Amino acid sequence: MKVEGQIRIPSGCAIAAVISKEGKKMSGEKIIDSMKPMHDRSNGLGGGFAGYGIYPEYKDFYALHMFFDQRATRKNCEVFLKERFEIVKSEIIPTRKIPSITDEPIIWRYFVSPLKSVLASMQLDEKEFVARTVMQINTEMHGAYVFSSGKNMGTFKAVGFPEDVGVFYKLEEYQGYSWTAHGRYPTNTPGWWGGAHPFTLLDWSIVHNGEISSYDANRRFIEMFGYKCTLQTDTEVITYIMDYLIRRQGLTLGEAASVIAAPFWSTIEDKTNREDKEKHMYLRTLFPSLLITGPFSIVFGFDGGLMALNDRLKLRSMVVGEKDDKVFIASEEAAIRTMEPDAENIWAPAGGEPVVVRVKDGAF
Amino acid sequence: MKRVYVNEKWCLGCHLCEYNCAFANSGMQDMATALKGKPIYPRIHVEENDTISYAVSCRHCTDPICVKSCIAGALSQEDGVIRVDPEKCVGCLTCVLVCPYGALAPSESGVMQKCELCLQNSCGEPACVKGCPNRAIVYEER
Amino acid sequence: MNQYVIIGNGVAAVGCIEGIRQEDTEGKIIVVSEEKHAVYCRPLISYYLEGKTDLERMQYRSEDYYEKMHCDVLYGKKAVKIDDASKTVILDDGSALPYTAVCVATGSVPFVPPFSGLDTVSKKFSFMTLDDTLALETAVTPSSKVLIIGAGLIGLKCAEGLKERVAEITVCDLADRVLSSILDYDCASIMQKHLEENGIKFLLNDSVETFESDTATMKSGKKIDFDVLVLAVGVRANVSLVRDMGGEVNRGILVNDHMETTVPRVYAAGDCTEGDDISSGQKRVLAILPNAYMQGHCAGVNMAGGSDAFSNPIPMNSIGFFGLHSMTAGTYFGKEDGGEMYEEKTDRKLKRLFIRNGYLTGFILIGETERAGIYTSLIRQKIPLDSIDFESLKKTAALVSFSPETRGKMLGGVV
Amino acid sequence: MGVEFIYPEFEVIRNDNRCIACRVCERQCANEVHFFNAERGVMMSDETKCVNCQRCVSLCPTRALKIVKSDCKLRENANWQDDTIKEIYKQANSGAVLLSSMGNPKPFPVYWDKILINASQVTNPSIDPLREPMETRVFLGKKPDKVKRDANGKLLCELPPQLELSLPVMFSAMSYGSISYNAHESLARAATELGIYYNTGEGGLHEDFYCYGKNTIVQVASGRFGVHKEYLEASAAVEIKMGQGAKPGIGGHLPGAKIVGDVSRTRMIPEGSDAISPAPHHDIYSIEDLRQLVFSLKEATEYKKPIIVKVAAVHNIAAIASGIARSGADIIAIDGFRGGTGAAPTRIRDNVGIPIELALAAVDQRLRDEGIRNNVSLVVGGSIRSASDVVKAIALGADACYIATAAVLALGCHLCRTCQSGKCNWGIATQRPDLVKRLNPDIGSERLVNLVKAWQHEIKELMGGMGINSIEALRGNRLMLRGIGLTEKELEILGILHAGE
Repeated sequence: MKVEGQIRIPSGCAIAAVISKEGKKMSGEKIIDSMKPMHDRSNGLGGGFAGYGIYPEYKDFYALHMFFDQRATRKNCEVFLKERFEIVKSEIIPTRKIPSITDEPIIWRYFVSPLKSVLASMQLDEKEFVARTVMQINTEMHGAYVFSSGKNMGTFKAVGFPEDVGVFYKLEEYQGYSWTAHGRYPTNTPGWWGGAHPFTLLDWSIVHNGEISSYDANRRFIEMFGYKCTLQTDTEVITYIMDYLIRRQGLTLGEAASVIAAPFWSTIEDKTNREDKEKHMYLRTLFPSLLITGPFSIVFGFDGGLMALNDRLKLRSMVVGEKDDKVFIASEEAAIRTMEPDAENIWAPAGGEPVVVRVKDGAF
Repeated sequence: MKRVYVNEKWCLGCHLCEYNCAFANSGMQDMATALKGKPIYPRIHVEENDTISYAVSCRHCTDPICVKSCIAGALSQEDGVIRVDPEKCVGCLTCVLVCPYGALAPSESGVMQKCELCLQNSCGEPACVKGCPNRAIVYEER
Repeated sequence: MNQYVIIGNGVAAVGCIEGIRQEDTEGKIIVVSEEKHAVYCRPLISYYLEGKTDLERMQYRSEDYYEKMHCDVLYGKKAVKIDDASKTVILDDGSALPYTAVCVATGSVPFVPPFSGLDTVSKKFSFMTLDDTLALETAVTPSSKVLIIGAGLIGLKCAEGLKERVAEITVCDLADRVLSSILDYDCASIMQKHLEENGIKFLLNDSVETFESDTATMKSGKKIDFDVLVLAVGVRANVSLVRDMGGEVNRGILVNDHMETTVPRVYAAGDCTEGDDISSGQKRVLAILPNAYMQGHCAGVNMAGGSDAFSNPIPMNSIGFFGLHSMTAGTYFGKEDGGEMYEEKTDRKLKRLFIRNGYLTGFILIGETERAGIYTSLIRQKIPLDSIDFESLKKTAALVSFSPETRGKMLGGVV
Repeated sequence: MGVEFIYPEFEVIRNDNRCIACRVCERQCANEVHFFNAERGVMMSDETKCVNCQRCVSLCPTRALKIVKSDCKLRENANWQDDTIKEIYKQANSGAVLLSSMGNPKPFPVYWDKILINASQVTNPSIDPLREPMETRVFLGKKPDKVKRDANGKLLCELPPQLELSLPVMFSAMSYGSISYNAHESLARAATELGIYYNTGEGGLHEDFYCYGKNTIVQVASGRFGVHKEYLEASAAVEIKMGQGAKPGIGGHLPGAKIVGDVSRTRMIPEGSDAISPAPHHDIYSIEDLRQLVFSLKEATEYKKPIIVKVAAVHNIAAIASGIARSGADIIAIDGFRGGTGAAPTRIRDNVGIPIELALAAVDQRLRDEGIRNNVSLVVGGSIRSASDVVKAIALGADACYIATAAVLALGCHLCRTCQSGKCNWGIATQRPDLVKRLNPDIGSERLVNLVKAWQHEIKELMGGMGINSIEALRGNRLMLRGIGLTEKELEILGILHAGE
């Protein structure tokens, strides 16, 4: 049976996220709990989390979370990594044996810094170099898979229900200022650890619910720029698109949202602010192939914040709530209530309207 | 009032209007039965020379000289439409003598007939207009 | 309130009523009708005899016509005088009708020459009115021999009307040809031949010397036995009312293009008038139905305070006998008058177009009359022949000979 | 007669019970097939002249006529088929190159018909175009690699010239001369009403049609007929015609008989002279020469108009397109081997070039592989027959489609394929005034608008089914396609999976 990367698999999902605008640290416990009332939105074939601000002691190093199929693969990979990076720490990611999570691969993490000499010889900036290296490992190194590669953040994912995955990874032991979570309902796969979400590249992480109809148009476009969509998942392609628009093209989050969930032409034409109108016309004309159609709700995690976004027709549920300095996002209100029974201002953002939450400057 | 107008730029001289007219006013269901093997007496006629062609039918003048001239009181105008009462007409052709458009001609029986815009027959809209393959004849307000 | 008096109840009177009502829906209209019939189509009397129409269908207007037009009709009354001073019309019963404006539409009366012995003829008729016709109808039998004096329009239509009802018809005329008022000799010959083929006998260039009961002795010496005599020698415009009040009268009551006589507030219309003939540029009595209606209408509009001019009258006639139609219009200027003629002639068909000074002034068409109105309009509208393709038009009457612009106006707009 | 005789291809079947001898067929047949036998009072026909254009069939008021293929056949032979043999007879008679019109009629595979479109079920919703917005607008033109900002960080919203289309369909090049004035007027008016473009072809732009310039693509072809500054300035875009799908590798020849009046003036050549478009542009013998012409035209139009380079789909089309994409051209138009023509040598029409589906798939993939897909927009033509062909083309990677045969069909063409005779009974491929007037542009433009609007509805329906509400998201979205009955190689070139995968 084919797994992610060999075939495109549609899936339904649950997503949830929380962030402290004050940068206050939270353990992973609450985000695990949030997934419990949405149990039926997953089918046990994938769950995962991303936490930001969890590695303060290694915040200047790229945290590579990796799956290996066997020891030998890890050995080979380490050789490869050492040619490119200074590895400041290499360790197994702590997990807890539980009956509901089985068949785990070797799960490892490295805190690394690119070798300056290599960067100079390749004429690449640091991020581009890391991104390319991750892409290279994931496409060329059989049995090795980088599933997290940002700084001071990390993703944790597995085949299983998300609440079990959280327990498996002992997330209660991590402290982060923001967390995202994902429970997966793939339609035809036995489940593969690498195929679980969130999907990440560098600091970007995405949890996503939906099945985008523009997938291959987006994929074939973005692959022109060095990205390789090895998993054939929406989450992966959306991550690359966000990376391309924000890191490579220098768009703001709002501008990037206007590309992937562009307003209808009629809406653009009706805009009275000339500058705004011109901007939207421009972005839509310039990046037609990055428009994402079909249902999606995503939470896009980045260094210092989260962005929630629905497709422009709002074909997937997504609600936002607040309490004090915290903002909660989830597929269902029940998930928010689990994290914060007294959440206020619960609302459903309109299609195509990004909700950006940033941690205030200098909070961490 | 809606009238039949012709645009000679688009007239092909195919004469279909004449046949459609004759058929529409035949009261028959089938054109072949109505028109096969006999001369036709349409209320519209195509005039043509080497370079142009166009169809002529009653203009439904606002000040119709034919109505004024009819010695039998058979022609009348109601809501702008000029009609002939075949019961009253004696076929004297005075209307032919006065119509500047040559739009009137006798029927097979000698009684006059003319375009009445297909308002009274089963066609319901001018058959010449409906059947014109090139929209050279139109039925509209001008 | 205005009161309009119309003397006469023919087609001119109807035109007058409709002209008045176009301008004035309130004013009172009184029609003085000598005949005891509602307006009927007088030219249809021959068709009545022929059986092509009947009394009901001969009605010119609907039964409730006068009612709808708010007209009072005084049947069987005759106007004997128009009193200009009191602005009244005096009737034969002595009553007086005050008028704001009056229209004289008295038509014409038959002209009967003083034939010797005419009083010995027992069955003699004019052929002008419905009453004449009804009387004639009862007088003829299938064995009747009819003598018609006059081979003009009236005489010949009468002959055609009687043909199937009687045994024999003879038409005599002083003129050398039939329809001498509208046809030249060649054209008349074609018609005559056709009439003869249909059983009408002619005695032309001849007239009655004397009548002795049922026998007419001709100037040529011929004797003709008959039992019914129809007198259709000619008509005279009925002008007396206007003449008597001092209005100017020639062969008809003189009118201008507003149908005004020379007496203020007295208008005239129809066969009793003498007006312009724009084809000849002269004044003429144009005793034809279309003119009667249009003159009446014009008079009516002007009587009621409107302004209308009937500016392009011409003589014209469409007449057919036994299926052969002739159409004539305008004036036939001969070479001597600077005219020229275009002619097409076959055995049964004839076309003569008369042209002078670059205009069509008249035509005669026999047998082929399709779209003749196009020629008529050339005369009436005085269209210069150099503005059209007359070379093709003279062969075939069709709008194709007009310029595209003219044609565009004619066929592409409201006319 | 004798050895030269070839039995007529068609038979005119006249139902005598229905024929009323109105003679409409006679009046409408420029080939003089029908005539009236006054003695017998019946219509007759000379079938040797019939080209099966169906004009008489369409206008017969009593449906008394039909045209059928003659069943007078040579002895069956799978190798020496009837047409093949008759072509030999014709050439033995004439000694000439055989000429044909319209597109390749041979039974080559039509890949559009071996590709199936996806629809949403359960895992994501289909979209009802009657309820939700469904966007078909596209912009053709070069898209810059990098977003630029001013010193304050504000986006600089400047783009190279773009063509905006209300839907990804345009009327492709047909010259004034090859088609009639009224056909051109119909196309121009329809394009304007639809918010798309029509293309002058290589015959110049009639002065009456400058008013439609905003929706006009003007062509610069190897003959350079009718090209001058005002012509270029009047347009929305300029197309350099390097080749045509129906006759790759050869030029064009409009006989002097058709170079009359306005046609001669518009082409800027003397009346009666043959208009011969050379096979190559004699100033373009290589790709670097093309770049010069592209930039000459950009200079002439002050860089305000996109430059299109149109090529025929030939064997190494992907490499050719790659070269063009780097030549400065904004748009590449590729014309497949089934594209139509007013006249082409039969052998060339039927044997040269490759199908547009394969060419498109190869070019789109190659440009992506080289990372230069954004340099150009891709427009494809050469027998786009329906809304589903459009959807498939877009999903394979085209930005827009060119249609011409479908457009002339809408104008009344019955594909009799004898345009070269100049006696088009439908008033399309002719310059005879009496025939030209048969196409009333009021009707013609209305029918074109109807056709394209109908396609637009269908495109929206198909998109809605796929859960796509904007055509941008369909472009290059090959996952929405599956092949049926195709070989591994064909699937590989098309870049699609087989149905069931």
